[in-house]
Amino acid sequence: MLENWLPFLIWTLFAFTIPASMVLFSFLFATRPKRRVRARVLPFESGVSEGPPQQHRFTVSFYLTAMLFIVFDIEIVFLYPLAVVLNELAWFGFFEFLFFVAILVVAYVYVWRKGALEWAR
Amino acid sequence: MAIAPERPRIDPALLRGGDVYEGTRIPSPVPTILEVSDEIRATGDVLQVNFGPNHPSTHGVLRLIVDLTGEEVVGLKAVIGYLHTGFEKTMEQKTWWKAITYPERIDYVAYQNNELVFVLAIEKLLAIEVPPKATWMRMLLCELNRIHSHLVYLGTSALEIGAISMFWYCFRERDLILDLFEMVTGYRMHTRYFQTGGLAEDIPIGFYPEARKFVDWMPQAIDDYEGLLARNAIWLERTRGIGLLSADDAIALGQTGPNLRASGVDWDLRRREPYLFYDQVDFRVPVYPNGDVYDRYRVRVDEMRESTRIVEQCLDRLEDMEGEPWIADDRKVVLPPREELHTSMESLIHHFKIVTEGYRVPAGEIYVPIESPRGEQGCYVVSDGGPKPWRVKFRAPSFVALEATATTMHDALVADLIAIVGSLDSVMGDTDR
Amino acid sequence: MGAVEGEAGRAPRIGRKMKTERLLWPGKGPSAFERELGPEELERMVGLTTLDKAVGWAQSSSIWPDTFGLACCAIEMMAIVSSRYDIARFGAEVFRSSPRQADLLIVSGRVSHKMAAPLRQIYDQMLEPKWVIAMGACASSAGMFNNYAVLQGVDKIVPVDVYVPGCPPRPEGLIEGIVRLQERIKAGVPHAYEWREVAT
Amino acid sequence: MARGRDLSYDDVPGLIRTTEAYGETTLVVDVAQLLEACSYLRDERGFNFLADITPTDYLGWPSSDVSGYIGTPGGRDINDPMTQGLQALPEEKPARFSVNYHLLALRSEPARVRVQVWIDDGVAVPSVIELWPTADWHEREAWDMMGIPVEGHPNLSRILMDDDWEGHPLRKDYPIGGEPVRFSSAE
Repeated sequence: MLENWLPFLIWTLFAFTIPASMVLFSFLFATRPKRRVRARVLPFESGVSEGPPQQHRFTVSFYLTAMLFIVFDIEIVFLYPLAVVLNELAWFGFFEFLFFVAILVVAYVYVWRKGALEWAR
Repeated sequence: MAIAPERPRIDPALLRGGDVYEGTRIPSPVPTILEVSDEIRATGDVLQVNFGPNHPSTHGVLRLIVDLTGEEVVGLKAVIGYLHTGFEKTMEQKTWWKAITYPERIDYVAYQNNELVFVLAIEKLLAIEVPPKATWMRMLLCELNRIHSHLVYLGTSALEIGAISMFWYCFRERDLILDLFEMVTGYRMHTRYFQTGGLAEDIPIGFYPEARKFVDWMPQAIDDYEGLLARNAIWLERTRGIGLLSADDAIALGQTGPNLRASGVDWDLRRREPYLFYDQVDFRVPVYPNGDVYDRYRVRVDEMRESTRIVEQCLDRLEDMEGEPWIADDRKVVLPPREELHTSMESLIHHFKIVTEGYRVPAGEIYVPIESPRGEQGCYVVSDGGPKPWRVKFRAPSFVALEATATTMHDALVADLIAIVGSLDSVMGDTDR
Repeated sequence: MGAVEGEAGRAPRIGRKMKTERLLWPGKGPSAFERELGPEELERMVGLTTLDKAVGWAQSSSIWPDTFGLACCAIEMMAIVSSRYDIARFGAEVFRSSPRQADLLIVSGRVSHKMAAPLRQIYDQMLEPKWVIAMGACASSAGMFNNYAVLQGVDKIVPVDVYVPGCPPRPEGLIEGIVRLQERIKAGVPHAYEWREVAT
Repeated sequence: MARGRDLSYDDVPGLIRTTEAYGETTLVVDVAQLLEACSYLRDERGFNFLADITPTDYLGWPSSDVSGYIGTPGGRDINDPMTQGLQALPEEKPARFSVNYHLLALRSEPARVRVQVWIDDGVAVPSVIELWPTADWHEREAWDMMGIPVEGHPNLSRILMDDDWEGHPLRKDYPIGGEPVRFSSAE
């Protein structure tokens, strides 16, 4: 059982050590700031930032855009398992995939005609 | 208090379209500040953002205080003065001769034109007659400088909109022009080549073939730019119908140059009030009717073609002017040639007087406007008859172009804000003087 | 490159190159700092270990400038990114617009008093290790503008590492400034804010 | 209303005198009637474009003699020998400040005119924003650099200098500032 998991384990080992080493080395060799300066805490606002960042209310249109992103982009996650077993499923899998995409296209045309893609004028 | 209650009719002979929207979009109490309307303020969604002095997309140290609801710009206030260098006060302390090198740093992208406008003002006060060879060479260098200025505009504003490769295309040709400047004047920028009465030095021997090479190459380079941008869907989407400015509003806001010609008003000082020899040179004044970012781009690209043609005609005239004087020989104002100093006592006295105390300019006040790449660059000079200017004031087209930001920001998105500020092509040194 | 004169009377030592490897220009010979200080003193003074040298080499080979374009020098600063002068050969072509990601602040142009406060704030917001190049006569000493509006030299508010002369300096001049800075980093010379307080 | 090049500007309200020099006409107008003069020029005479508003400070205008190459007002006559002695005193100025409005008639036969107003320190100038909206920043700069109060301006504040800057730099009595240099030719 172990041998077909071995490549995966080696891959996980690399996936873990490389970022960890980056973080570790940058922490070890970083030059410490000489003086704590108030300006460093302020957000960068093109050179004229006054105080700490106040909380702003964001308009609802951003929420709409986020929803659209989730609808159309996260669908890819469902296609991964399909891609793995596609050759067993053969034609049935392919038509199933087409039907899945067709639903998405209907949703896309609806959203497009509704004008949700344009920024809320 | 309605702004400009009823506008005088524009002379229809000058109009080529330009009625982009009816009525006026100039904000009412303060023409240069777009106030956030009350119902938008009531929603409480307004986010104030600082396109501050150090921002990649503002050309130089311009600060825009922008009120946004989401992506839409609903309020704008331009704050300038971050590059105020006190030119006018400093020039009052220098003699006329030393003050000539200051105007180049005002509009540091069109430096030859700035220097020309100050030198023309002095010569008009002095009533000096400049030899034709010097005038032709001045025209040639100023047109090369116009191409250089439009290249810097095209390179940086296309970079801001996303067409990054345009930056490398335009700066490749810019270096060709700077090589020509370097060959003639010895330095790439701020050449200080125009002297009262003509040029500082004669034209070097190998200049004409080099300039010919540039003139032959430039049209293909402009075709490259147009090939990249003219029918590029993203560029059209980002620039067409954005930052609208009608002819009435453009004149009311004092716009000149490409910003005015893109709003359908056929007004170019080189054609309407010719200075130097612009009446003996044939060129077309590009005018486009729609008054948006795309038309300002088209006006400037066409102007590059026209300037190349003007440079070519100047070269034809200059090539058969070998051996002609390149500076006036009025000893009271122009330095005598070096070899003359060893022989004649009189020119030694002149040389001494000009170098130490500086020549004097008759008392009077004068306003000389020329067509710089950004528009009408005027120079108002007051002289008290002494060796130093009493007052020098530059009418800066970039200063006026930024006044139009509030008007052109009518229902623009944040991305359009960057395209509009880029298309107004204002140089902060010229704005803040 | 000229011999390095030792103390009076001693045979002039032929300045030999430092142990830091010269990838870019093997035949260039000792840099300005090595000529002035001589290779032994510099290494003894700074006491470079191989780790410091590695860090110094890494820092100098990818020094990211901050787009701090003020006046005419900004146009020539843009020119060093263009294809003819191409600062990418020295690893510095990535111009970061936020001070958080920039290592090098090229002050290109005249600093007016109104712009001094934002400049200082941006310098403070940059993370160590950071360097400052005063590009052009106006940044180094207010050049020809000795008047009420211009800050007489940017080292009045910000410790400067390298001054680049010229008005505006040629793109090659600015690249020479950046290369000189890289040599200082490789040679381990401390940052400006460590040994040079702000000029009053 | 004659559209052609009607050169006489005598019917401008509040006109004090007209001078012609170097091919430019300067209309000196009384400051109280500046607004009527400007609206008359704009509506009746077609000067629909304001190029520039330029304040000038004439404090210490040289009342002493000015030697050197003084020529005739029309310019210098190059061939007659220049005399070194005192030629002409620059004429006395009516007041300390002159504010010049450079107007341009943007039409097929263009015309330019300079409306000049003479005021003393502290006297306010009416704002012409209603006639030419571009005057907004020009007037703010006149206030910021020369200290000329503009009444009727909706947002009169400093534009070039810092908001808390004292003094108006372009005035003749304002020091040039900067640092004293050891070897300067400033006499």
